[in-house]
Amino acid sequence: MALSRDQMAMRVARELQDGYYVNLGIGIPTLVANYVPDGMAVMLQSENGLLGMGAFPTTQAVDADMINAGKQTVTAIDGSSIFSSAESFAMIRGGHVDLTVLGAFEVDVQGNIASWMIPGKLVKGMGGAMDLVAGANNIIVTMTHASKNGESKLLTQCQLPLTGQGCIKQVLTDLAWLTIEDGAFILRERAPGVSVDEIKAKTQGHLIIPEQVSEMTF
Amino acid sequence: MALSRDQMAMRVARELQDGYYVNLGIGIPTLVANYVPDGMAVMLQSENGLLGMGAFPTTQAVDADMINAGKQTVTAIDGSSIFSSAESFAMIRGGHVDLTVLGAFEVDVQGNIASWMIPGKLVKGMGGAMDLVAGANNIIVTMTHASKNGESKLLTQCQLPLTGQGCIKQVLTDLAWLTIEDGAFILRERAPGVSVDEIKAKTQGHLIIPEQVSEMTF
Amino acid sequence: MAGFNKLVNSYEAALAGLEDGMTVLAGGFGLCGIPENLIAEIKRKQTKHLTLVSNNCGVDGFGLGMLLENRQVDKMVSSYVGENALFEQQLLSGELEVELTPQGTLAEKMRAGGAGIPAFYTATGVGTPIADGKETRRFNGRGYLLEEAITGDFAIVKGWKADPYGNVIYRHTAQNFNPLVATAGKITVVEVEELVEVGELDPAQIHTPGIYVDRLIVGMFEKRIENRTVTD
Amino acid sequence: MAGFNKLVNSYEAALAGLEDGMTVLAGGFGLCGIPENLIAEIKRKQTKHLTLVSNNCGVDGFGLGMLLENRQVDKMVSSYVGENALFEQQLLSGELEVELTPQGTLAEKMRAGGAGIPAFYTATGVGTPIADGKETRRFNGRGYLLEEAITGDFAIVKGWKADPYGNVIYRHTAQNFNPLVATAGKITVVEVEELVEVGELDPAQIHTPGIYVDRLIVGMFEKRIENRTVTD
Repeated sequence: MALSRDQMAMRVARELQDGYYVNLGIGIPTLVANYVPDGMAVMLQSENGLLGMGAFPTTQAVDADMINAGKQTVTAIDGSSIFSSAESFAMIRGGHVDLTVLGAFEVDVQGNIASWMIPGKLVKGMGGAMDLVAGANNIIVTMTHASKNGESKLLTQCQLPLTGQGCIKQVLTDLAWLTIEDGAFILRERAPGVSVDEIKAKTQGHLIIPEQVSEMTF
Repeated sequence: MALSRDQMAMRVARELQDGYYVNLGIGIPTLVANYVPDGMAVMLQSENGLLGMGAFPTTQAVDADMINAGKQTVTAIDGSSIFSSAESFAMIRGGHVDLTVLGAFEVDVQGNIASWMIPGKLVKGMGGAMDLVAGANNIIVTMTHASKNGESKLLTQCQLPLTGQGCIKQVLTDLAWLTIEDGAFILRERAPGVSVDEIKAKTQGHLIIPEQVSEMTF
Repeated sequence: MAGFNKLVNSYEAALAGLEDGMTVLAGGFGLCGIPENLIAEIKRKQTKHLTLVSNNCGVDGFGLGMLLENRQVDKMVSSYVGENALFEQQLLSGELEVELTPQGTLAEKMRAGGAGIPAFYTATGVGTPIADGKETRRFNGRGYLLEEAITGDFAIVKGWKADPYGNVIYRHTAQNFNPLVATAGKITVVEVEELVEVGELDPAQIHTPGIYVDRLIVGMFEKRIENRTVTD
Repeated sequence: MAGFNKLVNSYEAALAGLEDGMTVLAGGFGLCGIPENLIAEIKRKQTKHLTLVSNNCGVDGFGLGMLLENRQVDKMVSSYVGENALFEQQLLSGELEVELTPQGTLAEKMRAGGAGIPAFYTATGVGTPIADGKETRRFNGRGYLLEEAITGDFAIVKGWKADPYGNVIYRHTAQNFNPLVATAGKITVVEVEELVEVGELDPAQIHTPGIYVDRLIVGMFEKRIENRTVTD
């Protein structure tokens, strides 16, 4: 069965390491914060200018001046720092953030990513995503493997305007964990009960299937 | 008679305006702070990262962590701000400082200035001077008109390595107040008792002498 | 120190000189830390054909969104359209010229504008549509785009506390773009919640030194919240 | 939050991994805000063939001047030689390679290094010897030099107070180059006067966020004064 949104967050959380500074995009990436393994600490960077984002506030503690990059009201942990957008992106662009997790519309075998517009239809804007994918060494893309119409989002070549070029090496979909190496997707893990054949059928870009593809457990 | 160092500072101080942010170089420029006209306020920027430099401290109040760009112990006035070197030069380079006063070895009719090295002999380094002359719209150079050997420092072309190119429009020497326009020095004022002929003799670069050259009074 | 007193008495005085066709830089991220009253004053003045530089364009009916609604804006420079339906609609219809700019590049462009740096290189956007027409250059084996600085005729800024000299501090994440915007305006206007005495702010803790600030005014703020998320 | 505890127990541990031939960025302006004990540890380690990037090179016999005396330095990148006789002598004799860099350009180069900006343009130095071999380019009718970023293998920084996560504040003008240096080291080591509890520093008032800091140590400082000027 395809992973739930929470299972996707749980799987991503396994890539965390103690002491990581992490930027989590809007949507599924945000949920990763709920699954930080016990005994491990990560510090969340929010690109509007907060390092050390905490939980949502209580109703009483809601403060319009304390938000995250998703414009949600949040809190700051002890030991946090707050700074300008220029300083925030200095951190990001300068490669100081250890892990970035973000959503996408499409990725391709060259590590390209498209996530910010569908010409003529939808213009969200790139926000901080272009800086994040250009600045991070370690990026995980989370998205559904295929669209609701069954069209693959793992392509030979992205069809939508790019967010970044050649920067994606790890993708978690609702069906699989894949890496991107030398112009191919490599199937590393499959979701529980999802067959290699289904993944194959839903991956348009060149897919390499190692002899052993372990099944995720939760 | 040639101006004393304090008279030079007094003359420069007449160019101040209420509300000016001013950067004063080491030496004579520093003395300008002593002659701010009554009822007028200027705020001194020191490029090591202090806006709102105050007087020297009392012996008791000396603090190794509170210095100016001349590495002198100073105080900060109420309403001052302290920041990094990057921020300090953002102010300077960005043209936010209203007036810069600094010394020089030579200036020339093209507005070039040389102030930071004498090849083979003396290397002070440019410190912040290159940024200051490139960033300011309003610069006054203070220096003696000629060297101790009588060689003019107001030249057709600077002989020493430049600090900045085409950036100087006002020069105060111990003999005269001059502006630089269209490839010439223009004699605007002469020091008390100093003749136009003496100034002419000690100015190597092209000198324009208007019909009226007023004598400075102190 | 009268010459350093940046206080003005009215919003009209705060934006005196703002004219049709000018470029206005605005602080804020979403609705957080936006100069609400200065924006409202631009609406009241009916200044037209503005170019606005701001990460977002408010929401429908609040913040800079009001100026879109009121057809006062010819061009937006922003990173995010997001949930602002009118912004997206004016963009897609071509009514509004929009220069979408990555958030970090936008922040850096304004910092550069204030700091006298006419242009810089960044890897952000290489190989994407925002690289169109821009120089790409390699440093140490990696491609980078040349991005030019942004300055504005006016910069409008929302601070928390300021002293009369225009030394400003920001509150929590309402800082965001405000200190960058503050450096890059020919005329920088700051509105704050609270005026403090000269000398009350710790010099080493000032976010925006007064040298960047031309006019200062104290206002009341609605501070709308876009996404009120809570735990209880 | 053990993973964020940057504290090390000894100066030896603070500079573990520093090797001959490396580039070290050092904070401080003159003798103000210099990482005294980290410099002393470099002397003790006898690391050779260093490239040092620092606005000044201390004075004869103190600060980075000790490393010159001890012939540990192959190259200096600085803006000011000033009163350091040995520095000037080694420069003029050619024994020491010196890249004189304008102070503002030096600060910006390190900021750029930390911020992932490989190069930027500045008007500083156009038409002077420091323009030799550098690209000049016109923007809006004015000439600018292309200047490249600086990063270091190690960055050594002097702070005032820090918490164990490496959030640092600086005291008065001892800030100077320190926050820039802190961003631009592969390994950034900060020594401070005082360790405070996590949560004790106001998040909006931190000069160097802990993300830039790899190692933290508490030291005792002599804080020499170069020019003791007083009014009484």
